[in-house]
Amino acid sequence: MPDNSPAQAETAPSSGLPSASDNKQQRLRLMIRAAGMLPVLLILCIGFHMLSEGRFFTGQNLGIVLQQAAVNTVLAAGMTFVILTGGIDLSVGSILAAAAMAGLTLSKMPELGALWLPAAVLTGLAFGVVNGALIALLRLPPFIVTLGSLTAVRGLARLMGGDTTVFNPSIPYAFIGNASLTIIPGIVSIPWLAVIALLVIVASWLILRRTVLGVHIYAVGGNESAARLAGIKVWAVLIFVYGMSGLLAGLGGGMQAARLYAANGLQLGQSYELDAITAVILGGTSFVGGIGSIWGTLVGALIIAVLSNGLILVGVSDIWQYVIKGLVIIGAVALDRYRLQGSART
Amino acid sequence: MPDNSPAQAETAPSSGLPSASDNKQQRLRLMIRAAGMLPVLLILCIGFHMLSEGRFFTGQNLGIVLQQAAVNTVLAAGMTFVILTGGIDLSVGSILAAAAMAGLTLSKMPELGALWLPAAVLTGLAFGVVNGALIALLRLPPFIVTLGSLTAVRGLARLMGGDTTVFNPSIPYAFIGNASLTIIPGIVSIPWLAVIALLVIVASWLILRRTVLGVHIYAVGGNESAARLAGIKVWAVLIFVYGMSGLLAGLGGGMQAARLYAANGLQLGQSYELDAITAVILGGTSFVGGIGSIWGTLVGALIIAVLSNGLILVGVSDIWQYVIKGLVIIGAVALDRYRLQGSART
Amino acid sequence: KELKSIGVSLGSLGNPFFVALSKGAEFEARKTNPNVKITAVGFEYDLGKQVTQIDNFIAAGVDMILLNPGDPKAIGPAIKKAQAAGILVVAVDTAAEGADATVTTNNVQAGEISCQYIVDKLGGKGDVIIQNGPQVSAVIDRVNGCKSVLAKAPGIKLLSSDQDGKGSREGGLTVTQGYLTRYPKIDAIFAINDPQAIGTDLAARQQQRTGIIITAVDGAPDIEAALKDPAAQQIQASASQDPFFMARRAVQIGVGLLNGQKPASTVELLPSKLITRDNVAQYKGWTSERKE
Amino acid sequence: MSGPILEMRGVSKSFFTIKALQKVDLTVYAGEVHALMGENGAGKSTLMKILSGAYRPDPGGEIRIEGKVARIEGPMGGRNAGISIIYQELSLAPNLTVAENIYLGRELSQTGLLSRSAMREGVGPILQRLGADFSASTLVAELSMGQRQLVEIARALHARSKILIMDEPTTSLSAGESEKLFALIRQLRSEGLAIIYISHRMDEVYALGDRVTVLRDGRLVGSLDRPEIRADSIVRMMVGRDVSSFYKKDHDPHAKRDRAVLTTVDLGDGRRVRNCSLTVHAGEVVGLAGLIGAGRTELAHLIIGAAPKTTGHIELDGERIDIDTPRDALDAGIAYLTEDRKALGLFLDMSCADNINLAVIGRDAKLGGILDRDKAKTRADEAFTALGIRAPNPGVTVGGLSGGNQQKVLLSRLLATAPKVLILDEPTRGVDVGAKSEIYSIIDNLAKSGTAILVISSDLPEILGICDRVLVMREGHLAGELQQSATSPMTQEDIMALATGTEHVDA
Ligand SMILES: Nc1ncnc2c1ncn2[C@@H]1O[C@H](COP(=O)(O)OP(=O)(O)OP(=O)(O)O)[C@@H](O)[C@H]1O
Ligand SMILES: Nc1ncnc2c1ncn2[C@@H]1O[C@H](COP(=O)(O)OP(=O)(O)OP(=O)(O)O)[C@@H](O)[C@H]1O
Ligand SMILES: [Mg+2]
Ligand SMILES: [Mg+2]
Repeated sequence: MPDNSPAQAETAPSSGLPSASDNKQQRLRLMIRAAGMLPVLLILCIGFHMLSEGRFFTGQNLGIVLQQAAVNTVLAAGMTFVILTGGIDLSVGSILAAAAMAGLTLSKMPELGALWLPAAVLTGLAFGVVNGALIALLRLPPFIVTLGSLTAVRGLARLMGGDTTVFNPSIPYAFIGNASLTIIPGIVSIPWLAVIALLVIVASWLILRRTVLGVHIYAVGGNESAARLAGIKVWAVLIFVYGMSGLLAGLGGGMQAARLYAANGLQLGQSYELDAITAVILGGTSFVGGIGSIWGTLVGALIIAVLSNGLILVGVSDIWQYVIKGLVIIGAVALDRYRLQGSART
Repeated sequence: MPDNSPAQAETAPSSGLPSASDNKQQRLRLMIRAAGMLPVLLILCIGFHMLSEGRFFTGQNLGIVLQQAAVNTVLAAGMTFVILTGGIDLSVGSILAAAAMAGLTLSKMPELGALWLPAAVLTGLAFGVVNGALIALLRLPPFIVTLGSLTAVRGLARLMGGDTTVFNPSIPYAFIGNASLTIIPGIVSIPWLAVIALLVIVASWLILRRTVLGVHIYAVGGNESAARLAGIKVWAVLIFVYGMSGLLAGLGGGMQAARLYAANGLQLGQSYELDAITAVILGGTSFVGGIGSIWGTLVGALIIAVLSNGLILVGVSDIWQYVIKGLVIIGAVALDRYRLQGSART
Repeated sequence: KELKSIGVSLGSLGNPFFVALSKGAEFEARKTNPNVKITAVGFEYDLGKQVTQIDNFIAAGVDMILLNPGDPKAIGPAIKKAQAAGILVVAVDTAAEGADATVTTNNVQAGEISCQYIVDKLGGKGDVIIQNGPQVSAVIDRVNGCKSVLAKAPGIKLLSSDQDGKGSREGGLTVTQGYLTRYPKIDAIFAINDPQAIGTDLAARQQQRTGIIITAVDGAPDIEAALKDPAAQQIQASASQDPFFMARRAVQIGVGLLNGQKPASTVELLPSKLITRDNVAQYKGWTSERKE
Repeated sequence: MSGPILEMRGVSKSFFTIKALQKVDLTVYAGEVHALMGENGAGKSTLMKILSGAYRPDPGGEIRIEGKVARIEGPMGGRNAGISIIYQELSLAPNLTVAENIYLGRELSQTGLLSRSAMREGVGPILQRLGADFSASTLVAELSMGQRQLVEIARALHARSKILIMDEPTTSLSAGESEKLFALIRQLRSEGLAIIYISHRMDEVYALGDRVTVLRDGRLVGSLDRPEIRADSIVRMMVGRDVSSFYKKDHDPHAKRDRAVLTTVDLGDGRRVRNCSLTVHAGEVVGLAGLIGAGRTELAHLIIGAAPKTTGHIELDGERIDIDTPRDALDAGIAYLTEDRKALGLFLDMSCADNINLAVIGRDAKLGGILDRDKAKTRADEAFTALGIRAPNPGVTVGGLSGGNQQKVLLSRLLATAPKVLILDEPTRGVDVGAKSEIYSIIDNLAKSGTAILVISSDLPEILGICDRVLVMREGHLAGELQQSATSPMTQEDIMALATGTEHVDA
């Protein structure tokens, strides 16, 4: 898809200011770009706080927002890897469901119960690697492959539980789903789900920005044939990113399982992929690949969670929640575009 | 998304065949490309015929398949326009629901009832033009804009009906939804829905292949900046394609309303966009834009309908239908890729 | 104690059944306190989303949560959390483990009477299809009720029960088109809800198949119309539910609990009545103005 | 002399049905610059891509490096064999920095973590040697075409290999940068590197080449040693016939010009172009020279409305006109040939006919929008004959044509609009000698018929050869003007002096 850049008839990004004198301005621009949607997030938070008569910025509510953002953040982190290479992964919701089913089923076996979390993560990884192999080795379009597995894996998830809800009220490590990590006793505590999500973001950042693999991911997204000519194993990079997306979807499945003590092959994770993609794109990652940052994704995921939470706090009806959410998403990117254009002109 | 071309490490587009002697072979290759998924469609039909003990190729069942394919074909035709420009329209399902709601609501008014179908189509057009304007004039990414309207228009569709099912058992022109056009009395008849879908395909083909606008659509998809420099009003082309997609979604809404005598703002059209996109991509249209044909889309839509119908005929359970559908979609593109490669090698 | 605010989480608003439920809840809640704040949301059959909504209700500080649970057991932990925050939880339409009270239609009985009608009409002999739907407990109960009745009639052959009509007209229409091609002889179809039944009828009429008895569960407005429609002769019965009343009962019980009145039983099953073409004229549907 | 460092024997390569190379031999010695010549599509790049590992050759041939048989598998194989290459099509990732691109595929890392600073420092010297005016941490997306080419060169040099392949490295460089590159090449040669050099610019081959190998239609024609390198012999080997009178100037360069067609007054964009006032008369060919990044392309974009102007205005035939979009420019009769035909000009997946007709189909259409297919076919056929486009028929996709033929297709699109003013940006970039001389004669004929032509070019011999008058741009403004006169002809030195601003020259 064309990334409608703000520049007019110019083709190449019109950003260029190579001469040294302009260097400062360039850095400023980069910072604004990185800050991305942060202003939108802040506006939303403050707006909801005022409209909800001060209920938004309470320790308890912030904890809830973080917890709600957690699973989507983890999925969106995986999606960031994929979209950075110019691909897409529509199957994360189904993989999440299958992984949760696998994990819960295992958790009910007396001897192996404790291994349920690794089992869920590995289930996700396996599906992700299959996606990646089809895309990288058979060179099939990512949209179709992951659309196919969106459907097929959903079927497998239902099969695993015999099409019913699997329930385990005494699942090991349940604390990660519902307990919090106390930082200052009685005052500050962070839900374990949020801690996991944050760790995933930091790990993703390390991979993307501090390792050779990260540069290769950006290179494949920026110019696949150039990457190939530079001797990068493009197929390995692709398998890695889809594997990563699957693995994180598996982790997300584990997180949901721990939070709900239950999973349902049909119902769990329906259309989660849209939320994950929205978070990534709101975070400023470009659909054509090669441009974007994991921090932006975090902000995008928080925007979505704040929106869901805030609208209920304010007491907006279900129907209007749809309308407002849709408009806010469009408004946020429009604002972003406008802001960038403005800064580019100064 | 990268269109993983079959060429391996080669960078240049592998299309080139300048010398005269190779011309015949090139034409053959083009024909194979155009025939596209037809072989897959045939294999599926024959397979289902045999597995269902001869129930597939009966006049009645073929009528059912055509009827079931009709709405998706119409949506996919609109989607073809959009994807040819390198864009995407995720909002067609919601627009379809909103248009059906608008049409049905109007159909219950005594004086205006007969105008319900134009009303539905115009509702769709209006939403499509708004999408197009946001994308073309504000230069926002199509994925986000139409994702936003997927949500927002869904909300509006629910608002229209006061959040319940609107039904009208005596809707005017109900025949287009359930009756058939008799060609040879008692032997051959085609459902009106299928007739409409076919007319849409033919009209789309005319626009794409026989008008200036059609050339401009391919040009914008092939190279947007070159199109702009060549004096094409890119914004107008974009508004047209999204408007067209909206209009056809509106028509689809009218078709569903006539078929079901009812519409529900929330449930109608859920995830239709995925089926429409799948049909387009199965039909060989490239995600990067500029390459593809409307006939391919027709074949793609038929494959999806045959699959749904055939699996029920054969008595495959709901769960396994998911698994098989997913695998067939992936298998079909893999086969296509393999076939093209094979032909290119000979 | 006064009811100041109430959160409602239902399968999917937009479905007339749940709209009637939320209207009933609103009606009763306003009766106790005209200034009550009501937030109704749909969880789209996603358990995770429902848990999220419950969390949000806790944060919003509601007094009572009216809940149509995504899963009777799995929602238990979330209910406990709400109760720990001092919130009363009442389940409607589907029972929920640990809820302070539950009000539901007796779905097993609804399935029974709807299929008993088929058995009676067929004289205990014929080929019957159960058109299944999304696997939620209400649907599972209806199908179980139906199956138990069919099993008691040895002359009845169950052709199929494994296709999902998706709970919608469209799904029912598509699935039935397949059935009609696959089975040359069908005597009756039990659809798990009304929209599917209407879709079934549309498919049969399209293919000019007659002599199929179609029954369902719900008593929704569109089945009311169909039962009065001479063109839709094959739709013959629907086991009715009364969502408006169900929600009112739920709120009543909840308000009672707030003030320390324990109900006789934590689960209140509302019996379902069969509406047929003969008695539909007397039926008071979901959307009729309710004041009592 | 020691044995050759590289020997290729009987190397063939076919793409599906096209035989791009048939049993080609090539022998290269250490310490020489070996020029590889041939028309567009002769197979030069294909041969080099086999050497670098980007393509796998057909079975049968043999490659020896330093006498040993080498199997080059994939780009890594090429690199390990001591070969580095500057590809003809730029192969950089625009979203990465200069340093990351130079180190792409062989990044420096410490305990698994990337050493960005070490990489930045590592490329400093090489950028300095090339005289680059950008830093190692600049994003490639922000560089101009010429600057990107410098990055490619830096990458190849940085790999420190035994064999260095340069496939048309100077297409986006102007005289100054090219000179720096040549000096570097000579130095590398003296250090014992083998350099394979591909270019369509004859003067470069004379200046650098120790030996020349010529390919035609995928076959080896022969090799020449230094003393035998002469223009006529090389061209005859390449083209298979004599190409006489390379630069054609049949129109009268000294005619009195009094009908101004295009005039710009104080044109500027507030960023890269300032106060540009110029005039082009009917029947005149005006050159626009300058260093890379001088703002020539940017100025052309302002004239045709592809970029927004902040100051100045445009006059056509003496009347002030508003041009805000390329469409306005075309309607007014101003046509522009872009310097980047693949990215900004052609629709590679569309047929030649569609490409040629694209700008005028609206004008030709029936009933307000129905394609006039007969007219389109006629127009495409005419263009094929008029410009001598070599392709099987107008129905084939443009992507498969050679560079020169692609350029002619693009030119045909502009000519179809019957423009009053033609702005040509690097009209012969990457085009072989044969096609070049044909394009020159097209320009000449257009001038004769009264079209006002502005030619932007970094190829100074070309500018001097075909233009009547030369404007020179420096850092966004017009630095001066040179007039061709019978008594004192313009020289490359005059242009360079104005372009660099080193020396004052009376214009
Ligand atoms: N990837 C490819 N697929 C198909 N054909 C190709 C491919 N690459 C090159 N060719 C064909 O091979 C022939 C040789 O092309 P090549 O690029 O080697 O020519 P060249 O001598 O480098 O020309 P130029 O001077 O224009 O760069 C041409 O006919 C070209 O169309
Ligand atoms: N697409 C682009 N993106 C960013 N900067 C650009 C782009 N094109 C040109 N520039 C910058 O604008 C300035 C003028 O470039 P322009 O291309 O107009 O010069 P030119 O004289 O035509 O040079 P060239 O020979 O490179 O075409 C340069 O400093 C260059 O870095
Ligand atoms: Mg070449
Ligand atoms: Mg230029």
